[in-house]
Amino acid sequence: MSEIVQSEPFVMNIGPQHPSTHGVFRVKATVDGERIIDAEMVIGYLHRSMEKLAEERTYTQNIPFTDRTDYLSSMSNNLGYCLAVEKLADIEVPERGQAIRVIMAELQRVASHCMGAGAFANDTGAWQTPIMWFMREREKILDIFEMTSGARLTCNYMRIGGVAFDLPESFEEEVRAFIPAMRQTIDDGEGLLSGNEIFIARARNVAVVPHEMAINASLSGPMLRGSGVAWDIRKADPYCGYEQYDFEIPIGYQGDAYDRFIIRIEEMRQSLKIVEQALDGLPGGPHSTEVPLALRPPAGEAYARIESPRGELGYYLVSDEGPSPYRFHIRPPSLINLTVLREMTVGGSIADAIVALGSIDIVVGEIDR
Amino acid sequence: MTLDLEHFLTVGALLFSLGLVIALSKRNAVGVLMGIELMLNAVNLTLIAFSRFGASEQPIAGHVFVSFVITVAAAEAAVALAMAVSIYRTRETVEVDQLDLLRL
Amino acid sequence: MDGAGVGIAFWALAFVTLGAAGGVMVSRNLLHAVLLLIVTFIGVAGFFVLLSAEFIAMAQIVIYVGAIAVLMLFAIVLTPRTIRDNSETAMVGPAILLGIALGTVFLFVIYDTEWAVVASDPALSAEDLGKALLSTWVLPFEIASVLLTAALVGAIMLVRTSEEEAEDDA
Amino acid sequence: MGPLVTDHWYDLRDLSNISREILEGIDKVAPSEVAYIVAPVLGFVAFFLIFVLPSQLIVGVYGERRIIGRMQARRGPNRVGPFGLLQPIADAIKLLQKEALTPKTADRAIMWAAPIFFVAPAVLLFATIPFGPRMIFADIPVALIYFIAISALPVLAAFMAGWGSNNKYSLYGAMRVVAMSVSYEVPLVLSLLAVVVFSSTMSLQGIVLFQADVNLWLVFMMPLAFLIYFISVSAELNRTPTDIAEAESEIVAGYLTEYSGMKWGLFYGMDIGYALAASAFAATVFLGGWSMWGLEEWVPPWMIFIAKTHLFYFVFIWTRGTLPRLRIDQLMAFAWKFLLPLAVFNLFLVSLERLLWVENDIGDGIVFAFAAGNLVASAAAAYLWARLLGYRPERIPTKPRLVREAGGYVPVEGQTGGGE
Repeated sequence: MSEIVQSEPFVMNIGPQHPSTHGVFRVKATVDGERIIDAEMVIGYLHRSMEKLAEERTYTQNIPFTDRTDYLSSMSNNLGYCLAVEKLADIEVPERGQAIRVIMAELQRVASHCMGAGAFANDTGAWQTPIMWFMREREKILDIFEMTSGARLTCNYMRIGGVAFDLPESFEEEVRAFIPAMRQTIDDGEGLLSGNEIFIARARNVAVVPHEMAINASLSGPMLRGSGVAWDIRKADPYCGYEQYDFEIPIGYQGDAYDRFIIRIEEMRQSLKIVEQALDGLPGGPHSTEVPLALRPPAGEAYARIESPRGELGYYLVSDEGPSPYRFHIRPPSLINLTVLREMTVGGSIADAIVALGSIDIVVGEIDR
Repeated sequence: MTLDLEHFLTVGALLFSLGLVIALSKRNAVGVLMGIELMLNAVNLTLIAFSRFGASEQPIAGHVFVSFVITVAAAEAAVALAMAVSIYRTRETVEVDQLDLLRL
Repeated sequence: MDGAGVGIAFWALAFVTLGAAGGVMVSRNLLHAVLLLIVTFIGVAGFFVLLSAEFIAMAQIVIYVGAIAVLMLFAIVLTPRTIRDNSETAMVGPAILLGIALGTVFLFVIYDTEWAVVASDPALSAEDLGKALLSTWVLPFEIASVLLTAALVGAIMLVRTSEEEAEDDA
Repeated sequence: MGPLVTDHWYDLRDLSNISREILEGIDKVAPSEVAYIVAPVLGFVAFFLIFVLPSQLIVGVYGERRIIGRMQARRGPNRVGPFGLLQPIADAIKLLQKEALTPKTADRAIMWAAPIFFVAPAVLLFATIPFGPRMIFADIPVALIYFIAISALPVLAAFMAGWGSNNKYSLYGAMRVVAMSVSYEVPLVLSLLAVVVFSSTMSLQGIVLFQADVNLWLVFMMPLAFLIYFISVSAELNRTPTDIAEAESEIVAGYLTEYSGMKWGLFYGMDIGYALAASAFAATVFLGGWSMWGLEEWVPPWMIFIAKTHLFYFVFIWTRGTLPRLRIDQLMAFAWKFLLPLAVFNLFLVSLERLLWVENDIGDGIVFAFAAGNLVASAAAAYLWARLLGYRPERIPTKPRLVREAGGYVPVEGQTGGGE
């Protein structure tokens, strides 16, 4: 009897130009009806070869590059790069500088998670409402960034050895006014979505990443914590004085899209707690140490890592005593988290693939660098 | 102009013969089924025409019979199309004149 | 059944229905044929309204246009592109001859016999149909429901693939 | 309730007076055929002025965008005209001058015919809906089935649009729209059957009169039927939470992907037309149509009716603004495993009560007792059936676990179980 013919699968492009791929990113999905048989990711549309360009510029001139890799959390990127250079050149950062850096990194995490959680709600179909609420609060954070660093998105605020300028006078009062409003919006967003049966039906048991796969694929950030692995660089390898602050790490149950969503929501609350503690104990003194413009660190290499909103963001620098780094490499958490997309989506439907992609919360700038 | 039985019966007759031609001449199984549906529709039309114009003590009989014809037509269409799909699955064709082998 | 409006309506419906039915025969693309078939069903429903059988007209649209036509669309979509054309078999010549012969026989019978016609409209409503179905014709009514269930189960069994069966057994 | 409505032409409570005066005037002047033609035109103009203009344009296009804007902490359209009221006209003009593309490989005939086939039934739907005691286009005895029959046509038009565009995303949209509408028609018909059984008439005017003289709206009599009707109609119309046919995030714009210019405008406008028709139908069947426990003597009945339609339409806007979207297989399972049994249960309950009421002819007061009983029975049935289907909301943790120290995998104590 001839082999039974199924409806023949065809290749469908969830292409670079698609409303919910969070940027210029393409998945070539071989599809049989609604089921996805095979998914092949195509990246590189946003490749600007930053790591090569960085080799011709001095250490200070490279700071604006880091703003543009993960354009949703530029403060965290700056922090990572500056830590790596300080480790390489063995520079001490004053107390006040470290505290300001912590405040900025945590505010940036809240802004990035606003975008991540909102976009995820969009992918499940809660059209525009949650993302609009989160965007309204994110605007306030961006205003605060503009007040301190001069730019909303690509702040370029941190310098090697500290921060570029001291905090403006009205900074503390602005942040203290912002925090209760943000907490109210987080509660609203959570109330609208977390308890919603349709949201649970769409996100629970979807794109499950068991903890062994999470660890083997070296995932990090909400992806890793979603599978129940309690790993956060701020606790495991504290930098910038994170050990002084009292905060908890949220971890999930099954590693599905729903866990990652509630983790991001909870992380926003924890970050606000850290910002409050940092503001209370803000030390006096200089905000940064003097560093020569044409810094020539001793030969050698250094790797510094921070907990960016997407996971473990690492900077690897090799110096040959020249004014510019011999090798400048970034460990992009989005790209590494993306490697499990294939295991998550194959077998599921297209709608689940979109939700899975949304739950990873990728930034294509960081993937393609 | 007053409409009477002959008008509706002519339309029914034409529809029936057209349905028959379609059922006999189409190559695709779905085409044959369309012809059969047309014939059934023509029959319904004549039944309702008789129920409206014909002299009988129970004119409602036409309506009842038409509702049964509709039910049977729906059931028959479902089974016929299910057969067409399953034949396509095993023989990769629904061409009526190629399906002449009794064993699969 | 007099008045100018009804006459115009009859001829318009006749033209639309028979034109669409001819289209089903002639059209090259099978999907166009199904859509023209839908127009024919709507035309026939119009005739039922002309014959003041509203309930049957509405039932015709709900079942024929709403269900059977959709079933055919699904059948066409599930049997992919290779057999999408609406071509005829070799038997098209004799089929047309047989159709013409049968048509002339019908027309002769229609115009030759003296129909026992009653001019008054028996004005049958859905209520009468309901009463009739549940009083004198209750047995065929029940058997029809059994038939529908059997057809439903039969159709599903025919189309289930091996993995769906495996899924259920597991 | 002797009607207070007088027959003078200036009595706006019943607009049929004016049309009768005009038609009689024409009859005196012109031959009878002219009045025969003028009557539908007059009806259409009146329908346009009192319903299409305020409901379709103002509430449908403009109101929806402003209300959803308010829900999303932003202001809706307020630039064009006073308070942005001319926004619908601005949209229409913009769409008119946009080019309506047809892809080269598309099936031109089907793609051209789809919008026409989509628009025609939207206007037909209003033929049997009563706006007032004498204000109805066609009071046919099978009005309810007429509504169900006509609401089956746009499904085919959507399939034609999806199939004609010859692009993968619209093929998905077409298949989804057909599969979902077919499976949501069954609970819809069953819930409306319960209405017919109780009011023992299929003509919409009859149902409204029944609700008027029993002084009880059918929504209180059978809340389950109302709920099932709402969910099934929002599925038929592809509105959130069941808008998977044009799921923006998954299949770009579903069957409308290849449409642009006024062709797309027709689909968009008629989506609102169908939503309004469904809300008008719900207002007639469940919310007592133009009757308002005697208020219709003073306030023009068609105003009461339009207010109820807007009330029901607001619920559509509300769900569109807040709820996420279900997946196609969850929707199918929900229709067949949850809505259908509840619709059958409701039908059984209502016909039992109707039998009880008609057999030993208790007074009309019994209806209120039935309503109370139905409310409790419906809630209980829905909850128990949901639990039977494995719906354990308390099992799903909505808060993550909090840990102080970074370490390895923290196993979950006890089996937490998944959602539905």
